Amino acid sequence: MSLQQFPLISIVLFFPLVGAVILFFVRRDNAELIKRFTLVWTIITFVVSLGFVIGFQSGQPGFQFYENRPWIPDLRIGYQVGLDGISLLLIILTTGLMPLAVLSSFKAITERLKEYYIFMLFLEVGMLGVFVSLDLFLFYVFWEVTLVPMYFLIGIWGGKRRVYAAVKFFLYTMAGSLLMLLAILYLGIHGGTFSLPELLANNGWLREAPEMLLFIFFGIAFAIKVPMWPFHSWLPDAHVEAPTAGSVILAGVLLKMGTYGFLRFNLPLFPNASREAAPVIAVLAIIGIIYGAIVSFAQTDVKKLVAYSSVSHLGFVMLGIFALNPQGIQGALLQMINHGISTGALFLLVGFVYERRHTREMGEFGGLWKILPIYGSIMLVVALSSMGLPGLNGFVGEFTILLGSWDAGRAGGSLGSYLYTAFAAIGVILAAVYILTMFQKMFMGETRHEENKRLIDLSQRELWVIVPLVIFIFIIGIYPQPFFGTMTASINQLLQNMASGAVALH
Amino acid sequence: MLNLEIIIFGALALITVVAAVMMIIARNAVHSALFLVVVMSSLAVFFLGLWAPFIAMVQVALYAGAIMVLFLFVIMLLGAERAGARLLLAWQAPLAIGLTVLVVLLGALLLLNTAPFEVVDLPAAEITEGTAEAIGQALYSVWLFPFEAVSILLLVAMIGAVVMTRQETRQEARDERKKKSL
Amino acid sequence: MSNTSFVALFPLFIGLSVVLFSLGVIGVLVRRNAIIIFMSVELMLNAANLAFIAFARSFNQIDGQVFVFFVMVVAAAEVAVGLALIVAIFRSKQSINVDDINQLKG
Amino acid sequence: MHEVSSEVPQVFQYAWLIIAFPFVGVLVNLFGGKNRSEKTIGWTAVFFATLAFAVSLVVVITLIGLPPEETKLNAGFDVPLFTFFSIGETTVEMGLHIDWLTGVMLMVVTGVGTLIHVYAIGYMHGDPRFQRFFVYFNLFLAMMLILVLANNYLMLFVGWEGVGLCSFLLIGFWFEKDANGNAAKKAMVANRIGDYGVMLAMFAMLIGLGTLQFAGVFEAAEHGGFEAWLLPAITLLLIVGVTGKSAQIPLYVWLPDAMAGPTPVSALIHAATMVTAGVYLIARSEPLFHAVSEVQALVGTLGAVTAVWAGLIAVAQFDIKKVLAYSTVSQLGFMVAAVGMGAVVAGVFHLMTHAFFKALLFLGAGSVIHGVEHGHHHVAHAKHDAHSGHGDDGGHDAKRDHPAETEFDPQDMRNMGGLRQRMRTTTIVYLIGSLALMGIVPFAGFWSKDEILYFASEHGAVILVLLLVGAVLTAFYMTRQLIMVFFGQPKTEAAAHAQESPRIMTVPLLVLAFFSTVAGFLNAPLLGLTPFTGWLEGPEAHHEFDLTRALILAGLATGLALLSVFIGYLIYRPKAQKAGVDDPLRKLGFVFTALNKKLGVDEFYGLLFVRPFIWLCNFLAWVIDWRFWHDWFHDRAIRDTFLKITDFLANPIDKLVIDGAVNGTGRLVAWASGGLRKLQTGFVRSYALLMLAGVVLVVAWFTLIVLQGR
Repeated sequence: MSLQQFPLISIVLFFPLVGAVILFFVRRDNAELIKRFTLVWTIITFVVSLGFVIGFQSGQPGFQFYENRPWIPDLRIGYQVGLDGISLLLIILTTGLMPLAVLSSFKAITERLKEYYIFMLFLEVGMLGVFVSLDLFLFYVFWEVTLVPMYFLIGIWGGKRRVYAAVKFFLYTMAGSLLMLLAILYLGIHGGTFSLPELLANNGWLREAPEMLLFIFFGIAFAIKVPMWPFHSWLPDAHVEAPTAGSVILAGVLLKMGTYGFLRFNLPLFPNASREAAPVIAVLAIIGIIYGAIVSFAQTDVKKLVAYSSVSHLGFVMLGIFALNPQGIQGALLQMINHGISTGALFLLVGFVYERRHTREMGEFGGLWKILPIYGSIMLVVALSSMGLPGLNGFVGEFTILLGSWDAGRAGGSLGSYLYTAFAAIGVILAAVYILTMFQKMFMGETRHEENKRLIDLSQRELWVIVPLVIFIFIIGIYPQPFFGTMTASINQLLQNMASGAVALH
Repeated sequence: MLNLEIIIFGALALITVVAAVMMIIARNAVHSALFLVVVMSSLAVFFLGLWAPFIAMVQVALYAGAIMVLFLFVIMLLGAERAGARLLLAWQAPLAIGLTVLVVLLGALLLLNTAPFEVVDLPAAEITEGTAEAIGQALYSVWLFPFEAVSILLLVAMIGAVVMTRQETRQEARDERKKKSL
Repeated sequence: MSNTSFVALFPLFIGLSVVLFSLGVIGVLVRRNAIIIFMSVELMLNAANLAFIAFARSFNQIDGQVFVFFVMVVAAAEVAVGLALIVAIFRSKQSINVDDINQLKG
Repeated sequence: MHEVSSEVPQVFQYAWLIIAFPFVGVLVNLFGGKNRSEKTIGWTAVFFATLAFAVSLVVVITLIGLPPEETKLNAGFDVPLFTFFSIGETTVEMGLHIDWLTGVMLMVVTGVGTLIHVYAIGYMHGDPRFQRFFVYFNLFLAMMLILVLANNYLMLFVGWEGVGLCSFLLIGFWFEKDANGNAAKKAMVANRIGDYGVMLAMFAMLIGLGTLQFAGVFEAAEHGGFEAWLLPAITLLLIVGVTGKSAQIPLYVWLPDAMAGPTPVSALIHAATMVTAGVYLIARSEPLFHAVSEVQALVGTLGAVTAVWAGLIAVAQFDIKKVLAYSTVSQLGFMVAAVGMGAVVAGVFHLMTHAFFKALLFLGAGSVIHGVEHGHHHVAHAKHDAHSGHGDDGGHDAKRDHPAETEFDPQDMRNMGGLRQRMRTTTIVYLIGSLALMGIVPFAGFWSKDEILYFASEHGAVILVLLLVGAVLTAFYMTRQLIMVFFGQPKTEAAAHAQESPRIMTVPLLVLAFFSTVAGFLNAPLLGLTPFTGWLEGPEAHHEFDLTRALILAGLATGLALLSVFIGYLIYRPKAQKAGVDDPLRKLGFVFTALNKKLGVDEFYGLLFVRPFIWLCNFLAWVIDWRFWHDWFHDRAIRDTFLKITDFLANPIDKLVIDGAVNGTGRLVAWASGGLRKLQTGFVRSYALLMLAGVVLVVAWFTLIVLQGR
């Protein structure tokens, strides 16, 4: 297949970088040009990235669009990229969210436009790089690259406590990734290569490795990024202070880097440790689910509410991954996409109303549905998707995750997993409680504040931003099988490798 | 004959070194520049004697001509003939000279202790003379890529120089003020 | 001028080159006038050029000369940018004394 | 028994149209309904509902034509649609299942649904969100049809939650009032708690039995070969769902509050269709329940207790719709008890008849409210000619027109009375509906209720007695309501000026009244008519029918009901004529107050669950997460500790420097650090000098090597 040999990944990966360089030479006072250029550029990136979907062979478990070039040959570090069923959807999510995030910033960002859009493009490069890297070192480089633009996005264009939030975000993530760097270096030195496929191909040397320690080192870096309870403290700060587009990208893609890391590195590299740690992580995930939901309920700032709901949703994802069976992992993977879409859309919607009223306190609203019928209806759909209403995307993910978690007990033969599932499913009830409370506080009741009566409904531009997400909410909710289809082969192979790797060690 | 060579060489070398020393110690920057012109011209003569007529010409035209004129021009423009009244780092001069001498001595020691360099004199017909043609041949065949790269470098430097020294236009100043007031 | 004989003086050329280079170094380190520092750098470049040409002659290769050509181009570029920098600095600080330019002080 | 016929009739291939048509209606009205007239919007919605009804009719007619053993409950036909997901060993195939249970439900949902659509055009007249109402209504129809047509639990669940959503939207339809929003939220959350059970039941099925398709599940359940706890667990979890959706104890509390929605909503969703979904679920899962008799007994008792419990509360309500709401809960108790006992036919039959007469009652109540509001409006209009410039548009926003008079409650039965003179049609149909509900011969309710009682008598005395008490209570509170609303003298000006509703509302009432009268004859074993049983159970099904016992029971039930009507008449008749007279039952004192306050269940739940939950939320969010974890642990503990450590490291070193100046040891440090700091001079020349020094070192190194090498 010709598309497979074409260096499509490199093209998509560095395309935004080229855009950033071009943007560098655009006069800073030409705001319209900067905005439109960035938008068009990200759309082109998205369209080109659709080539992955077209050329993807879903029956094949291995890496596709594979490229391997020497980078630092002396250290056996290579520019090795490729994608499989695990990363495909995340890549499309990244390229797809980007134009929406850019479009949503058109009115919100009025200062230092040029830098802002350059950072956005840089961020896209970093995120895509994380998802396509097959070399541990390359992965680490991209992992850190995403930090920098996000730091500036929060720190420059954020809210009142932006510097605090940005520094906290940076330090927190950095602390975790340093541990990961140690583990990567250990793997690179003892495994003789930084290449993930090669490490997996001859993992016999792992026999002597302190597997659990490496698992924890990787795991903490990823857990902070997810964020798993109790590492979630940076999230509300970062989300509340970040500009809307920053929140969208943060929730939509950056958090997924953590869960993706677990799937891509922790499970295949350390199968035994994963198996041993699974109950602990499942407990943490369930605590996260319930805790996130409960804490969300008490929030008065709607953006913070959405941020805490992310903790809850990502708890589901983690639970699914560590169910260690196809249902759980595929559900988790789909839930990553779902969360990207739903929570991204929620942040966008919150951003829209923030641009109008400059407040996010729910007490300041009430009765908005009467004044903003379109906005209210879209918010309703998105909120329902977030609380997992069947027929919308959130349900499919949660259902399959919980199914996997229920199934996990069959192998062990213990009642544990049923209890896990029963507890985790409480999150579904609690989601209804906090989402509906939020909806009621904001949209129902009498319009009490005079300012709210003069609000105008969504503009055409805002509709362009939000409607694509709503469409996907419906598509995934009604017919998810094609999405599962892309990942089946890769996930099955992952689980097979885990099983055989575990057998080999015992 | 050898003596003649030595005499010519010695005389020129003396002029060069003295001019170089004068350049460094001259108080007036204009004088420094003029001494540097002397150094460069005498170097051009050396080049000629080393069978490199094209480089010699370039040396005269580019260095002694263009570059030095540029130096003089800037010196005059800034009125910087006698800059640097304050002497902050007095201790540095002896240290610098000492170190330089040290490195020269060390180098000499190094050279003297390595195998002597055999120089074979060739008949005139076999010497490749650095004519414009020969250099051109080399530049456009083997060295084509560096040549192009260097030309781009030159272009970039030119643009950079223009950008850095450009005065703010009035329009821009007004824009700037408007932005600040916003 | 003789065609061949200068080559016998090859070590002297190298020596001259070393002397000129060292003088350039001393100039850079001792003088405070940025323009003179610049000229010293030019002197160093020229010293290197002399060595190049001498070697080219003794090895009977044209490549050394070509390289000198490149060095000259780079020097020209450097002078252009450097002088522009000096002008710019002078505009803002009214001085070209390098010791006045120490914002990077630790 | 559960084999699926291989030959699916051609017609059933198009059964998906039943679901599709209301969806098209949703889209048409959603995107094309802006700025259209009420008529266009309303009749568009009705049109698509009618199309669904028409297709359903074709399906049912086809069912009649097919051999009964192929179409009975859980035999039927599967029409696969598409694969929802297939992961590992678990696959869920979306598809339609058509048998007689589906057929009956289709008729009820589309038939009653269409009628209520028509009625709503009249009722919702003048509402500013007319378009939205019909969008929701069509959406509800579609979701309900998904629920009844599904061939697997997951698709059923999609419809199950979908109707819950529509219920939420429609209860909160007039969301300006906080109470409505609260009621909507309460309904959704209570339903979600139930759905939690259904979801877990689905996991247990999909993992334990390997599939979610009805046919597969029932077959697997029959064959066994799984852990013993599986079926009890599944059925119990399903019951949790049923208590949520079908408003049984303990989750019934949302249904009375749900009356905050417009009356057509109460009729369609909270009486006729959605709330019966739980009954449908148990009926559908009959093979599962069949296998675990303990759970069956539990469900039967649960239903019977609910029937009495809600009946008691209904006796002491003043709101016309609240009475009907508790009556619905009570009747749902009857149905749940029936299907719980395994009397699927009786339960489903009661479901159907109840759908007719309860929809009729609700719509009748809507008509009454409409009329009273109209009267009130009329009176108020006369009084405040100056400030109310509006014409007589829909009665129900009278409140909004006259904010000063919100204290008037057009739903309070104490404000009515004597309406029979001014609202003749409504009175007649309401009477028919009430008689059907009370179970008086020969109206529909008699036959269905009688059948349930008959099965209960087979099952045990407790349930039978409970259900009989329920029936007596039903007769009593309906008598009370009839007298308070329609008889005696008008108690307020508004009631005196009430006006009959327009034709568009009364015609559906008449149709429903017709069905409430005759539907019972579909299954009247006393008369030897049992086509309904034949449809659902197939020809070979045949119960031993004890005619004597049936007759005794029928006589007993009817007699008790009539007695209770008579008592009600005695109590209420004399007092109902004058205005301002309180309920005579208030003499019961504490008991009446307790019943009137709904036995304090809401307050109890509030104290037990809601308040602790809110306290927990606030505690976790603000104390634990924010003050402790965010502020104290991260900002104080970690950051400040870090700062302190650096401080600790810095200060002693400083002191060392000072001390060293004294004892000489520090001088070295001072010199070194000073020297090092001096290196960072910012002077370019110094840096260059350092570079040169480096060069010297390198050259010296080389020299050293060369000299050594020699």
